[in-house]
Amino acid sequence: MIALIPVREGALPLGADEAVAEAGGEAIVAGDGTEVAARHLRTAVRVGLAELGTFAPGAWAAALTAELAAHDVIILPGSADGRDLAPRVSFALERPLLAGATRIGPEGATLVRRGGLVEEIHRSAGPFVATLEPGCRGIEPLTRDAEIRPLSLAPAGAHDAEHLAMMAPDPSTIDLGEAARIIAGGAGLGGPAAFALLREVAAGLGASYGASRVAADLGWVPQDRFIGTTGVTVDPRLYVALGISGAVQHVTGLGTPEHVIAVNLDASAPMMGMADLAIVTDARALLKVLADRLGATDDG
Amino acid sequence: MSVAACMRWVDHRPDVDPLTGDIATDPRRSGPSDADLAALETALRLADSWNTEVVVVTAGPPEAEAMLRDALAAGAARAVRVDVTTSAPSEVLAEEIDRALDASVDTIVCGAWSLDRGSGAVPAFLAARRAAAQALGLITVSAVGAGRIEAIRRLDGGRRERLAAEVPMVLSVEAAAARPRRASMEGVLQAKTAAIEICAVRAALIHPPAATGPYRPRARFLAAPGGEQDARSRILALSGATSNRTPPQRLELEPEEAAERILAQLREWGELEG
Amino acid sequence: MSTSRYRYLFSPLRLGPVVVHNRIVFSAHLTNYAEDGLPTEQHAAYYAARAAGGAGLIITEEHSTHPTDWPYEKLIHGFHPEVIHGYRRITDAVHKHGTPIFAQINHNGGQASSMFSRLPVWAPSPLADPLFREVPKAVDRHEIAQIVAGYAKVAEHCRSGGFDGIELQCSHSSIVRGFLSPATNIRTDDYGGSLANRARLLLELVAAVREAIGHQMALGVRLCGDELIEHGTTIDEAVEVARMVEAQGLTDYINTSIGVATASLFMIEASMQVPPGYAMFIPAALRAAVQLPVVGVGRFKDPIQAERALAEGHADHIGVVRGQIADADFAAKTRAGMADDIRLCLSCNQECVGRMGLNRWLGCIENPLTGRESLTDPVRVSAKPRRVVVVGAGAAGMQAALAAAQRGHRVTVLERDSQSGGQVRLAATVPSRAEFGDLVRNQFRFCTEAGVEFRFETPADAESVLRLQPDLVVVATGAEPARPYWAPPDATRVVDVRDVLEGRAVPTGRVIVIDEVGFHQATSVAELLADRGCTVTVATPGMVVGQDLGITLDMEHWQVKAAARGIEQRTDLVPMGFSVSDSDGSGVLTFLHHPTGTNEELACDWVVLACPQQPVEWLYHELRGAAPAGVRVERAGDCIAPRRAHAAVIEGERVGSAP
Amino acid sequence: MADFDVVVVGAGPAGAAAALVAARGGARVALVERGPFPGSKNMYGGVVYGRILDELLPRWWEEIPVQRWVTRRVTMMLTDHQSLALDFRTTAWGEAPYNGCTTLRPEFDAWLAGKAEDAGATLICSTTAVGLRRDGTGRVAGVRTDRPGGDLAAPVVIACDGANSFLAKEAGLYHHSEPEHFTLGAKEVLALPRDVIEERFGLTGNDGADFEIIGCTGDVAGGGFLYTNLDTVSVGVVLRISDLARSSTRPEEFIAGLKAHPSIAPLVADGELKEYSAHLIPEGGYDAMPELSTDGLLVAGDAAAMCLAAGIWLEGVNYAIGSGAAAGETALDAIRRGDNSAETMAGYRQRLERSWVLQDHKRLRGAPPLVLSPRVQHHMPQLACDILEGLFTVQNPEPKPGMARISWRALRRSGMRLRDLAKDTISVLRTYR
Repeated sequence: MIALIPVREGALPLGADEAVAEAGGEAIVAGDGTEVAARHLRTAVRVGLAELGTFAPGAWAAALTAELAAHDVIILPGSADGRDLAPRVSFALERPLLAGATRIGPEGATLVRRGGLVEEIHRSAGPFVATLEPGCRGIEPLTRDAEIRPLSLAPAGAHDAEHLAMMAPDPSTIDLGEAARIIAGGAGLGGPAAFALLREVAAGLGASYGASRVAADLGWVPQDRFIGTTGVTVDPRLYVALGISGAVQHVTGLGTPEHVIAVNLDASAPMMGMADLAIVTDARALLKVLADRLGATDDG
Repeated sequence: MSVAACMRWVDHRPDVDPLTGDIATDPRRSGPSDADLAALETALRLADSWNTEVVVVTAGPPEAEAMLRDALAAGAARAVRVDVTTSAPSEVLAEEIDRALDASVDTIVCGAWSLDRGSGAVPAFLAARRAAAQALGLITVSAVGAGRIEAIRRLDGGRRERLAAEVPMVLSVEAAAARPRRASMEGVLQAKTAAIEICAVRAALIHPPAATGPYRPRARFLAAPGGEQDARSRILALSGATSNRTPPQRLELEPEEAAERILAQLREWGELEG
Repeated sequence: MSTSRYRYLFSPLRLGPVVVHNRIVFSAHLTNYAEDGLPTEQHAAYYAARAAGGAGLIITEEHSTHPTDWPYEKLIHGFHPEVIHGYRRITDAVHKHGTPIFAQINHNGGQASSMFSRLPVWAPSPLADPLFREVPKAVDRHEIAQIVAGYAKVAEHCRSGGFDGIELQCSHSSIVRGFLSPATNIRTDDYGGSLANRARLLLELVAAVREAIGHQMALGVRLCGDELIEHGTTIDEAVEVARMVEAQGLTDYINTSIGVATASLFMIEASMQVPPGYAMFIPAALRAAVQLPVVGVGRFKDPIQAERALAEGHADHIGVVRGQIADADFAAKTRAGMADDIRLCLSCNQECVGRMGLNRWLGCIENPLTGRESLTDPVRVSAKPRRVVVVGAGAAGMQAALAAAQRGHRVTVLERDSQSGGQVRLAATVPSRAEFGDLVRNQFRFCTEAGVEFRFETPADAESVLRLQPDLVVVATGAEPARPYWAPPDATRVVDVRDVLEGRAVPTGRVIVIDEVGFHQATSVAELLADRGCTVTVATPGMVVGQDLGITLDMEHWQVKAAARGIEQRTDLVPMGFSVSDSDGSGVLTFLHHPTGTNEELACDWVVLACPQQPVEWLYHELRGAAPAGVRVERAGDCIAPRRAHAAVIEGERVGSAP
Repeated sequence: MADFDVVVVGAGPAGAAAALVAARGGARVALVERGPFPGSKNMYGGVVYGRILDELLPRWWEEIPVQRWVTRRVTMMLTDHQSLALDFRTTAWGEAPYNGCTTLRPEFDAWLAGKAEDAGATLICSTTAVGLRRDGTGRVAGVRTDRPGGDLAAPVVIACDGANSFLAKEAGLYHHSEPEHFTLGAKEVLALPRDVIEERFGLTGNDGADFEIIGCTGDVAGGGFLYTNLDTVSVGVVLRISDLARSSTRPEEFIAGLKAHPSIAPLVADGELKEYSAHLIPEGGYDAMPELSTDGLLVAGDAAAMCLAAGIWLEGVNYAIGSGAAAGETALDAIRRGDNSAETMAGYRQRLERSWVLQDHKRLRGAPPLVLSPRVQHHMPQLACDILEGLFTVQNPEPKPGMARISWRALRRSGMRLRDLAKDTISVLRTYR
């Protein structure tokens, strides 16, 4: 078994380490910046580098065929690029594709279907290609560094799409569950107007914005912004809570932020107890000041 | 040169027995996904810009013809149904669809993924078969000249990629890529009697799974706190009793001071650029 | 389906022959409801209330399988055939709600004493248990056969009693654990040595019980994932045992647990000092190794936390015990999309775990109904709504207000402060005690929903109260610090813990905290001040600081944290006087060390007092004098006599439910 | 623009029947449906009394998509903790020509609309009629739809677009639309295994049960129902809108209360919720019906308040079909004569008056107000249950009290006066004479 990890500019795709772990530590890293990317893998034992340039699934599949043919099971992460590349590899090697797996072994794979309602266990008589759903298994990082060696591949051509540019993530549209910085507001902000400000401040901080249940229920923010028991669960690095009391239903949706700032008029709100920095002040007034400060920074 | 829209007939909310994983589908709840509707719309728009026509194709049961008639009503010129009545692997579906489409079709637009299998692999297999360029998971598509498009594609972690592709090509679009048009009354009335071409399946190779069941999440790896250390250390790791937490600071400040303090703190943590 | 936003929590799952309708398990725990070794009506009512509240599966407390096993007085003697009648009462009451119920059967082995049984305790090896400190008899083959026969017999009783399944407790207090654990099993025969030998008894018991119950009932095994003792079972061995159990093919599910009840109990029923879901690594590891459904436990107090664990595949079922003790409707409220209305457990351990060690029946600090299910009539709305005025929005006042409002009375609460919660809110400002604040937050929310009117920043006197024309006045004005005789009035740096928590005093430098109440007051403030950089000494006249922390399983955590923070603990010291030695107010505290009769002087910058308080009772007496005939004046909580929060809640409930 | 003889708006039972009759008569018919297919708005069924189809579709029972034939009809009165039921069973309803059946509306509606298509009607789905077209003289001359180029021209439009019909309103035919004349029907469909349903309701084979319930809707006037499908049961309530607006209880809470009632709970226990739906029912009866026709326009089915909600009867589909068929005939008449004037269209009402459709409604015109009156809603169930509880409670060693004493006590407790009771008896006799 071997994992095939498509990388861009040295950045690993979603689920890369899980795919490598599922393959038992064997991996080929393909793309540009492969060596940098390979060193970021935490589960690899042995890595082959295929410096193939910008993502081009047709050409890559052709170039990798000979190298991959030696491996019975090829595992790609179910990331955007992994999902695109897997069928091309499967076609080039004339092997079946077991897509959307949660468990992959030498004899076959368990696949999720119907948007995660059912699973199917597939056995494969011969070699196959599979994609592994990111987040399905977690990883146990290895302490030893991987053995890394470049692969010599004959370049191959194919009619592929042409990469024009990468666009940076936009925190305001990023899925809240993936956001590294979140600034969230609660009932203490008083109304929808404050949430408009909150969005501005979030943009200024390069953060995504969220809300407590009360704010979402009152319709101040869309439901997909509400963090907690019945809403989104998040796991940011930085969490700034403005006017959120911090009921357990909210806090359990929070993950384990490295840094927490809480602002509330109620010094005894549980959120204040959780915070590294707890400030007793009017969150609404504070938000206005922050919006001014951050706006001014932008102008300057 | 012409454009194909590839659609799939699926039950939007099948009854799944949570104990056995048995699925009961109902044609009345079935239809194309929003992404497939966006694919049809995208195909129609590309065909408009290139002054060509759209053939709509599905691999599905006879009930799926209702979906094809809707596509004809919306402006597709021809409709083809590959007579597939069971679930089939993506490579098989791609093979059948490829065979059902003329060589003159040089742009194929699919929905990003179907609701039932959901792997999104059919378009890439189609591209492989036709040695076409693939651009999958697109959130915007626009024609920028004859047989050329530019598009934005969604990657992981909120990143996006701008790319261009030329015929022959296979595109797949997310639901947001295009808002489907409303078919005209004339289109609806004509589509009621329009002919739908049927292709028999050739590939017999359909692998049923060895077993099916309700989805049961796989155990995600979770390290034992304290690992292999002695019992006391494991207890401390589990209870977090001695974790070196920065002592919390609690301050009562005016809003202006508070803002300053917060920004300074964020800078100190490296969470604020500039 | 459409009824629930929870994808996993409310999906059914099969445990052998039994379909469990959701993933919330009320798993086994002691209740002390048994009388004379038999189950009672209270058992039936207690479990039925949780079944009615939507629990997916109920597992009863343990039933002893052999006369040699009687470690505590109120244990159910499952080996007596008379238990069957009581079992029927329990299972009928629970089945009425369509909920399956399993019986846990057990022999506590060496983790027991001969005090009640007057028989030597049995264990694999003659090693004394650290809690009971009694050397057990190492069982021979004949006795092992008796144990196996005892399990089979009790399993049959359970089958006759209508249970849907059996769980073998092999985890934290059990002879099976004793055999499994290298720390307690030093045998050299077929039952000792290799893991296969140590697990022999377990597999024999599983076979015998399966034989006894047939295939219409479920059978589960509860395993300890980490005993948290030196040389004890750790996760790797637990995983191996789970594999053996699965390979044997007679078991339908695996339940989990952590710790040893007589050595590391504080990690089994962890208090709020320990993070929620702390033991999740155990079911996760077992589940990765076996196909059998696995139950996870360990401070699950919130449905999203449970849903998350299920989604991440860490468990198939979640044991929510204290969460359902505090709110029997935990599951139903969650399912109905009203998770915010759950009366969240505080993990304070005061009335549940805390009362077990005191040989009292299980209750709940927040829920006066818990433990009284068989005695309490459902709340009925009064035909004659009355006007109730409550003075004080602390735990007692709010409970009185809530009880009255639930019965249809019109209630107004007058509170001097700008917010509710009183001393509880204050106590919860210490980070590690934050969850305690849920007590008054829950009360406030339920009060508001029940239509109670709160008037904050409204000091009350007899005249202003009577102007509201109440039929009933509940005085719940709480307590205030009482300055001890030895503290000079002008010593500005001798302050009460409440001064610190309310921010009126900000001690720095060398601080001595005086602990005369023996609960969280002194220790939590000491911890807070140490975190703020003070050099802290806690001194007590008692033999140990925080004398009552043991019953809530907080003592061990306190000791560890105190050591880690360099907090010095001094005992047997009676404060005698304080003299200010500096203009800034710092000075010298004089103690009497009572075992030796010698005086000891400690210089310090601040003294923080956790000393007995005095009731604030003037309003009560004023009202008694001024109230016209027909107006009842009652009081509740600390204003009668300063005690702990449970007294406030119980008294509030009592006066509020009978206007 | 597309040209038709008749445009029928709404492919429910009324619309499908109208289209069927008109198409059979040779008219070019468009049947316009808002949903993606007929019956899409309610996935699960209702009770249909099929005899109305005898003329339209002889031997209908051989092909109607039936779930269960109703052979057990239970009328129940509930109080908090008591219930009193009249339980009628007959095997006759389980044989041709049958009486009522439970059916899944998407199947039933699609079946009936399919009959219309077979007869030549053009079914146009996912299309909403947004208004009436009028000719130069102001007469109705077709409909406008929400599709591009979506006008449909026709001399006759039949509005079968449901309660609170948009088209009838636009034409000015609604004179009453006070909330009292509407009730809200809310229903849950609960899945249960087929054998469990049969065991609990005492049914075999394709037999079914239909319960109508009063006294289960608290402070809101209305009633409840419970009937068996093949492997689901439908349980629900009908609630007067005006009361509902004042009540703090939501419709689904009434259903929850009904499901929890000790007499109902064992029947529905463990049912997995498949669907919750709610819709408006025009329940005003004869006196709340709109005008039924004007130039070029006919109104049928729920749009014409052709729903009989007279306590123990709760029927809509058969009246919808009856009125739809009559509208179809009237449309044919108009087309043959080449006259769509109000006078010709008024033939519709005459047809209805002659048929059982309006005769029933006229006869039972007093029923809705009576059924929804507080006395029938609350006092009667309480009174009846209390009398029976008094009669059947054994109080040994006390002697059995006399019937008169029990009744008198119960009456006093119910808060009714003897005079009210007498008055009610008379109005019941009058209403249901």
